[in-house]
Amino acid sequence: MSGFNKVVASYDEALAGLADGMTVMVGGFGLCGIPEGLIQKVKEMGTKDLTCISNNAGIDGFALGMWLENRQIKTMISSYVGENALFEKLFISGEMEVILTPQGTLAEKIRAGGAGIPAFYTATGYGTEVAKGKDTREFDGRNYVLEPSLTSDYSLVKAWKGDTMGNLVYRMTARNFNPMMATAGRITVAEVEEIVEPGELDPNNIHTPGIFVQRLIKGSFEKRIEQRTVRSA
Amino acid sequence: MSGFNKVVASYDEALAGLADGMTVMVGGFGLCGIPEGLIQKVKEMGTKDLTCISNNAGIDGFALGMWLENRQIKTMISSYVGENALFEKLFISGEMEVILTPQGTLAEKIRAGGAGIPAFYTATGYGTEVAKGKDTREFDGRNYVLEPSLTSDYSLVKAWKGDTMGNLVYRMTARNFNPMMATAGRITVAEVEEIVEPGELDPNNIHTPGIFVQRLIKGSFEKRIEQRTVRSA
Amino acid sequence: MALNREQIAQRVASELRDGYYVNLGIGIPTLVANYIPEDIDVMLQSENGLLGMGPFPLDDEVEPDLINAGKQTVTAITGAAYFSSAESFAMIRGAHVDLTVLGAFEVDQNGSIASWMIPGKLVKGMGGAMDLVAGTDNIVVTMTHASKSGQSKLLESCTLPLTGVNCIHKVVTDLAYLEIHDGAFHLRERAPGVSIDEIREKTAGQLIVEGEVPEMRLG
Amino acid sequence: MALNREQIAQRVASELRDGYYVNLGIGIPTLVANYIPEDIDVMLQSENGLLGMGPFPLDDEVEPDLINAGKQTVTAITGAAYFSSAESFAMIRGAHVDLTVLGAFEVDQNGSIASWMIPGKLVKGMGGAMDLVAGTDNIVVTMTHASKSGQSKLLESCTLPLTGVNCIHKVVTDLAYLEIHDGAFHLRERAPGVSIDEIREKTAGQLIVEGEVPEMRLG
Repeated sequence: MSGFNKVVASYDEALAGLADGMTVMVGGFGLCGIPEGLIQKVKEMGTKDLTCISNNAGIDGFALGMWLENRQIKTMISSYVGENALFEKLFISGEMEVILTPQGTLAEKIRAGGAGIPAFYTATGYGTEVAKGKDTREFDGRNYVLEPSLTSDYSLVKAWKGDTMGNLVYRMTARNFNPMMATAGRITVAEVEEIVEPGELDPNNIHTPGIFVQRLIKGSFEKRIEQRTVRSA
Repeated sequence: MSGFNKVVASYDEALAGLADGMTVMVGGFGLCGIPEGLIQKVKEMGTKDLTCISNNAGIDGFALGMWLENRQIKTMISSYVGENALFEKLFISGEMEVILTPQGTLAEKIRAGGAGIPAFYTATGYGTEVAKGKDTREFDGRNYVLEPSLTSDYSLVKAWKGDTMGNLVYRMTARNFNPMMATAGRITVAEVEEIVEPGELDPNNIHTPGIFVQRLIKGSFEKRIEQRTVRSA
Repeated sequence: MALNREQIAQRVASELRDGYYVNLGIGIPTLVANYIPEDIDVMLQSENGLLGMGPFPLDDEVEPDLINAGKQTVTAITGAAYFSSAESFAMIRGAHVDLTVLGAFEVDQNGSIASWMIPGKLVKGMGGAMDLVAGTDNIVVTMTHASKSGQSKLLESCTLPLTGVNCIHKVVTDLAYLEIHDGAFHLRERAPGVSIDEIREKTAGQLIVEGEVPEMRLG
Repeated sequence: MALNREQIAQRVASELRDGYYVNLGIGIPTLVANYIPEDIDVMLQSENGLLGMGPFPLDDEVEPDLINAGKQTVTAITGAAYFSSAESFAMIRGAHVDLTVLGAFEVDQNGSIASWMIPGKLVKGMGGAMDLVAGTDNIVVTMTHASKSGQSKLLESCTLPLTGVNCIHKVVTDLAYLEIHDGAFHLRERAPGVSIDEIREKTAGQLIVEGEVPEMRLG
């Protein structure tokens, strides 16, 4: 299907059009389920003044940690950044704006952005710093905060398999933020472990339908582990 | 797993506690993906004054059409009821209150109910009768309507397979409203075509995790077709 | 001569582009699927939870679990995906569908549309129509230009309960293709053999005719 | 004697009931999984997208795609399910999780909790903690009763940035099990050998002691 072949041949093509000052969502939880090749490419491109929306900020020297080193991020929207010393430094020094957002609220803001919901109420964060400057309202005797949605110019997501039409499936907990970010990108680029032909993925079990995906590239993944924790036999 | 065995042996047990005046969500789109045995049982129980939330209202004499005949519904919340002559009669005569709700807004209100979101904004219905009496607000130059969420006392859903722990998968377009309703029920009862052992469903492809399901029953299904439409070979 | 249903569908089909995700409403819009140009591919979205809707099934392929938004039995093409109603309307509301085609009772010169209710007469509900008109800028409304008794359906202001306000920009009727902007209908094409005078006569809302108005090319 | 981390976890484990879906935070809460009574089953929810978390993997089972919310490699039990972060927090925010256990820097007599930030010193973010405390009524906070320098963490009013307001009803410390309601800490159990006086001394918020306060039973 000519018009539905989303496969691109190079990272250049995958990220064509990405420019300084844009908003970029990056999938993953810690180092699990991150689009490694796309992150590396953005580092090489040196794109600057990015607003980056990602649950975490990588680790020193790897993943989004590379964008930090390169000073490519102007504003970071995350829920947890504890794994990254450079991050704390840039934050505390004011070199980078940081908008800490509760994890569930972050996930819902991104889902809402993809689903055409401009804002929603949540009890999360009511009465805390997160609610400062935001509208609040009582429903049924409980207080809620109005949270606006998030969208992106580019969403960089990582999937397990993708067919050429952009249908995606994720694996285990590498799913995390990727499906919502795929829906919220003006241009969504999916980096996958394997590209398959249409029909090879079970239509009943597509996690992200191809309508949300503009470009698809086969990546290769190091899959670094942050906290290798084992038990003895 | 003792505490996680959701299987009940009878429809009596499946619907134990259902009482007059309660709010009941019923899955399905037209006659596709409806919990046939549970609907039949509620008809037999004669439970009255129900607020019924379902995309459609069945057809004359079958599915929710039986609850209409039995005058069991006080208020019906649906998006489309064109298949049912008795429905129109009860509506126009005022015997039954009807809250017509746009299909996407209905789906989202139910999802929100299950997800702890008390209300959200949508552009759908702005400037129409649907928005009457509701708060509106402008975001980015466009007008939106505030829609409160929906929850139920009982959600009656239909799935293809369920494991004994309540994990569910749906089949083709019989999924429709069932997954959201499963999340929005104080008590969610799932009627399935087949009960399997835990581990038989792929954990990567569970459509409704068991946390949302309180009771599970094996049903048998007629699967009546509303508009049999074929092409010639 | 006024177009028949098939010809209206044919004209709408020329709005399709390769790679479009398209939602087709019930009635004439459904027929558009029969006129997709051979050199392009489109994916049909059915709001009950299917992307990649195929033709009606053969008699021995009929599957009760697989229907379209009109409750008709259908098939799914290779590369299709099933999903819930919430996900389906996330696609629609989130503006991921490239083109929506739907019918209407009335459209007015400000782009408002009435398509779901005739008070005291017809109470079927809006289904997904309100979400569809709110979800994309690219909507084509198909309808007859006037009722059988000759009453225009292209009005200054809709008289029936609205489906959406200021959202329609393209209308294909049995007489014409018109665009709506700046508070007026702009006549862009005439059905073959239909005069501008006839269109003018059957358009109650403000009609703007600029320059030569070509005849439609069908198929 | 004050409880150690394992004993705190043990005491929390007695709050578990057969059939509970449970979210365990990072640190002491994670240890609770080691003390689930043998006659009951619970399902552990990990907010990064797993229901049915199992023990840490054997060395040759380690799987980078399968981690918990603390980014540790884990396993999944039979009957587990994976899902997105949005679905995970739909479970949490929608009050489908029966019990949440999490750590804190401070808790006050009105049930407010501070657990995510020490201004100018520690900037890690709240992760899922704000959602978790907003999502269920049944929360157990685990913490030491006082800092190493002896400063109470059970306060009249939290001094650090809050994670949630008026949401905590149960606290297990190294010295006691307390319930919070009506603007006060209610002492329910003492750690074995710990005196009421010591607890009183290390509780800065209002402490109510009614009747005989039994010693905890561990395991």
